[in-house]
Order: sequence, then C-alpha cells, then structure tokens
Amino acid sequence: MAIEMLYFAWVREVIGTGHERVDPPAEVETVGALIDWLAASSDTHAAAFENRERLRAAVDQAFVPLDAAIAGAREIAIFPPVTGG
Amino acid sequence: MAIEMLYFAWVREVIGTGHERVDPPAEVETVGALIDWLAASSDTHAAAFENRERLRAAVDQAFVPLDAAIAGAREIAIFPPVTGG
Amino acid sequence: MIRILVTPDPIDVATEVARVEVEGAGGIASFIGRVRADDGVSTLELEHYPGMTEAALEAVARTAAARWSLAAVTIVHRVGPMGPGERIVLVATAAAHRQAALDACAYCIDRLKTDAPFWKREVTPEGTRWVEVRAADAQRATDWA
Amino acid sequence: MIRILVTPDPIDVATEVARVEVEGAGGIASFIGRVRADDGVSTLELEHYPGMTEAALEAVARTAAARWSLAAVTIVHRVGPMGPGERIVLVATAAAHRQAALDACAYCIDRLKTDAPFWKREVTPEGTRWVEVRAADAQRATDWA
Repeated sequence: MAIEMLYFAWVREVIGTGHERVDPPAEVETVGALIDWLAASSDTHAAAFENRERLRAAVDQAFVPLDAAIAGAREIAIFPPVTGG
Repeated sequence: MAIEMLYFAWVREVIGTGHERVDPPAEVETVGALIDWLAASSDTHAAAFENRERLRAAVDQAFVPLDAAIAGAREIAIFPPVTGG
Repeated sequence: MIRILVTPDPIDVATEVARVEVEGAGGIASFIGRVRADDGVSTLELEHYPGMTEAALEAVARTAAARWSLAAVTIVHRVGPMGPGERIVLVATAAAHRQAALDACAYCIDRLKTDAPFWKREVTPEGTRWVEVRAADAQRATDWA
Repeated sequence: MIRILVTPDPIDVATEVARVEVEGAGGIASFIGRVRADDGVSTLELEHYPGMTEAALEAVARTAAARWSLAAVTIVHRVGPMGPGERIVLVATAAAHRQAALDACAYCIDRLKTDAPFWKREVTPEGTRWVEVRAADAQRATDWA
C-alpha cells in the first residue's frame, strides 16, 4: 500500500525532500514503526528522525500521536512542533 | 466661595441647565450637603436629586463619593453613573 | 506612546491600528464597540464631561501601559449622535508579546466603562432613554484591581 | 460567518475588521501578530501544510464561533517570506457583547499557535534558524479546554 509522505521545516531540510512515495511492509503498523522503517532506509532519514521527542505527525491531515495506526492512510506528514501565529 | 456646578445626562435635563454658579453657606461641607442645599432651592433640583443612589459626583474633575469634602472646590459635577464604552 | 482622542468624527480603524504598530510591538490587540443595529435604536447620543473625560482616559491608558509594559496604547471615543453600526470606541494596545496586549486591551475597555464620564442616550421608536449602567460592567472593572 | 485565509500577501486590517462588523456585532476584538523589528531578524519565513492548515484554522474558528456565539470570525495567516514590522496573523471576532469577542479572540490566537501546521524560520545576521516552540504557548492552548 503506497503512502505519500510529507516533510516540513527542518525535517524536510535534513531529509532533502518535501515529499516521497513509500510502500512499507505490512508489519509496519504505526507512525512510529514507519519512522523506524524510514530511518533504516537512509542516513538522511536517520538524521532527521534521530530525536523522536522533536517530531510530530499527521495522518491524512489530522494530528496524531506517534503510536497511531497507519492502516488505510494515504498521506502521512512528519514535522517539528508547530510555531505559527 | 462661588462654585461652578455642572450637570450631565438626565440630571442636566431634569434641572434644566448644564451649569450654574452657586455660593453655598459655610456649613455646607460635603457634596451630599451641597446636594441637600440645592434640592431645597428649587423643585427641579429636588426632582433631579430625589434618589441619591442614582447620583455620582466629581470635584474638580475627579470622581468622589457623596460624603467627600468640598472645601476649596472650584468645579463640582453631579451626574448619573457613567455608561460609556 | 499614549494617544487619547475624544471626537465627534467617525473612528478610522486602519489609521489607529497602524499608529500603535511601533517598533518592538509583536502583538497588537484592539477592541471596537459599535452601536448595535438590532435592538431598535435609530440614534445613539454620547454626552461627556469635556476635560475630565480626556484625563480619565489618559489615566486608564497610563495604568495599562505601566502594568503591561506596553509599547503603545490608543483610546479613541466618539461623542455626539451616531447611527446603528457606527463605532463608539476603539482601544488598541501594542506589546512585545500577545498576552500583554490582549490583557491590556481588555483592561482598558473594562475600566473606561466605569472610569470615564460618558453617558449614552438611545433614540428608539418608543422615545429616548438614558442607558442604565450594567452591574456586570462595574464588577468587571473591579476584578482587575 | 467564518472566513479563513492563508496568503502570501500583506494583511489589510481595515478590510478584515470591516468584514466582521456585521449586524448585531456590538463588540469586535482583534489581534495582530507582527514580525518584531527589534530582535535582529531581517526576514521571517512561514512554511505551512497546504490543505491541513486551512482545515485546522477553520476548526479553531468554528469551535470559537459555537462556544461564544460569535456573529463573525476571521483568521488570516500569512505565509512565505516577510520583513520586520509586517503582519503575520490577524484574528478578528465579532459578538453581541465585548467579553465574548475578547475571549474568543484570545482563544483563537492561543489555539492556532498549537493547532495549525505553520513553521517559522528566522533569517538573522548569524544565519537562519527554525523557531522553537514555547512551552508557555502549549500551556495556554490547553488552558482553554
């Protein structure tokens, strides 16, 4: 099942792209597991995802905790805590 | 000692004027006593000052309670509670 | 920077807000009070005590500026007759950060309702009436002490 | 009446405030956040998550409108690069009475800081840096719950 990944702010900068299409294996069931799987895929992903406490996520444009399930997700975003306003 | 009296809102309307110069006797020592003295001077003053709880006062442009002294006052205003903003 | 204006002229929001957008002002809060068009009032008349009014507004502004370290504060209050939808009062406060600006703005509008000598008279189809003071306003003003 | 705008263009205060001055709106509160000119920042860049941003702002506005029975609420947030003194965000709330407008305005600006996907990057003489989240902001947002 292909998922559109989106990255913002310094996560985007460290990874080197703002979006990519990925197809994780079935045993990757949560956002956290997806992050682990991506971190194992390249040094830049590993660097961007080094400190989990600095990461936030959204599944299909809704904020979720990192232990949220990803079943059925079409779009998952990883980014730092938001700083608007 | 002449005092410039100012009246506002319905106090002004009931008395029929917005200002007048008065010269109360020395035994009139507070705003409340001044109001009593004025109320005794005419029916319109009496009508305007009938209910003390609806009156507020300022001596030389500073809000004061009705038992405030008037010694040295040049300008005394009597009016309803304020309703700006 | 304190600006106090008591005027018979309409209040220009853009000009007044731009005026408090001084250097260092990261947050600007403002409040506008208007004549409500939905309660049968055809004209609202604002009477005031010239001289004392300006001094009272300035005292409110100065107290707010000191308490919240404001970069700027403006209070504009209209007097005379005005129609439904017109602006009666504008308060604008500028501070380094938003909470100070927001709190100071709320303080100024609460205090000016009890501390400044204005009186409202409403003209309605049933006649004219002097607006009575709301107990909630007096309470809100004292809550800041 | 809810208006949400995420735009690279400058924010026009007069237009936005006039828009919420609808019938029945006796009180209009507004807040403007600006790029502070005094902390060495030459450019502030706002990145956002298109689509999710608008939905998040709309959710904040809808919650405020229901909680305070607002007559109108507008949230405009700028994105892209902007200079010192420029406006980043404007919140305007309109209600029958002032306290609802003031509280709703404070709520919207507090919540959008934690609920909307924006990220600020500052360009300074020492280089560029992503702005870190302030713990006080997270606390203030949860205080409304």
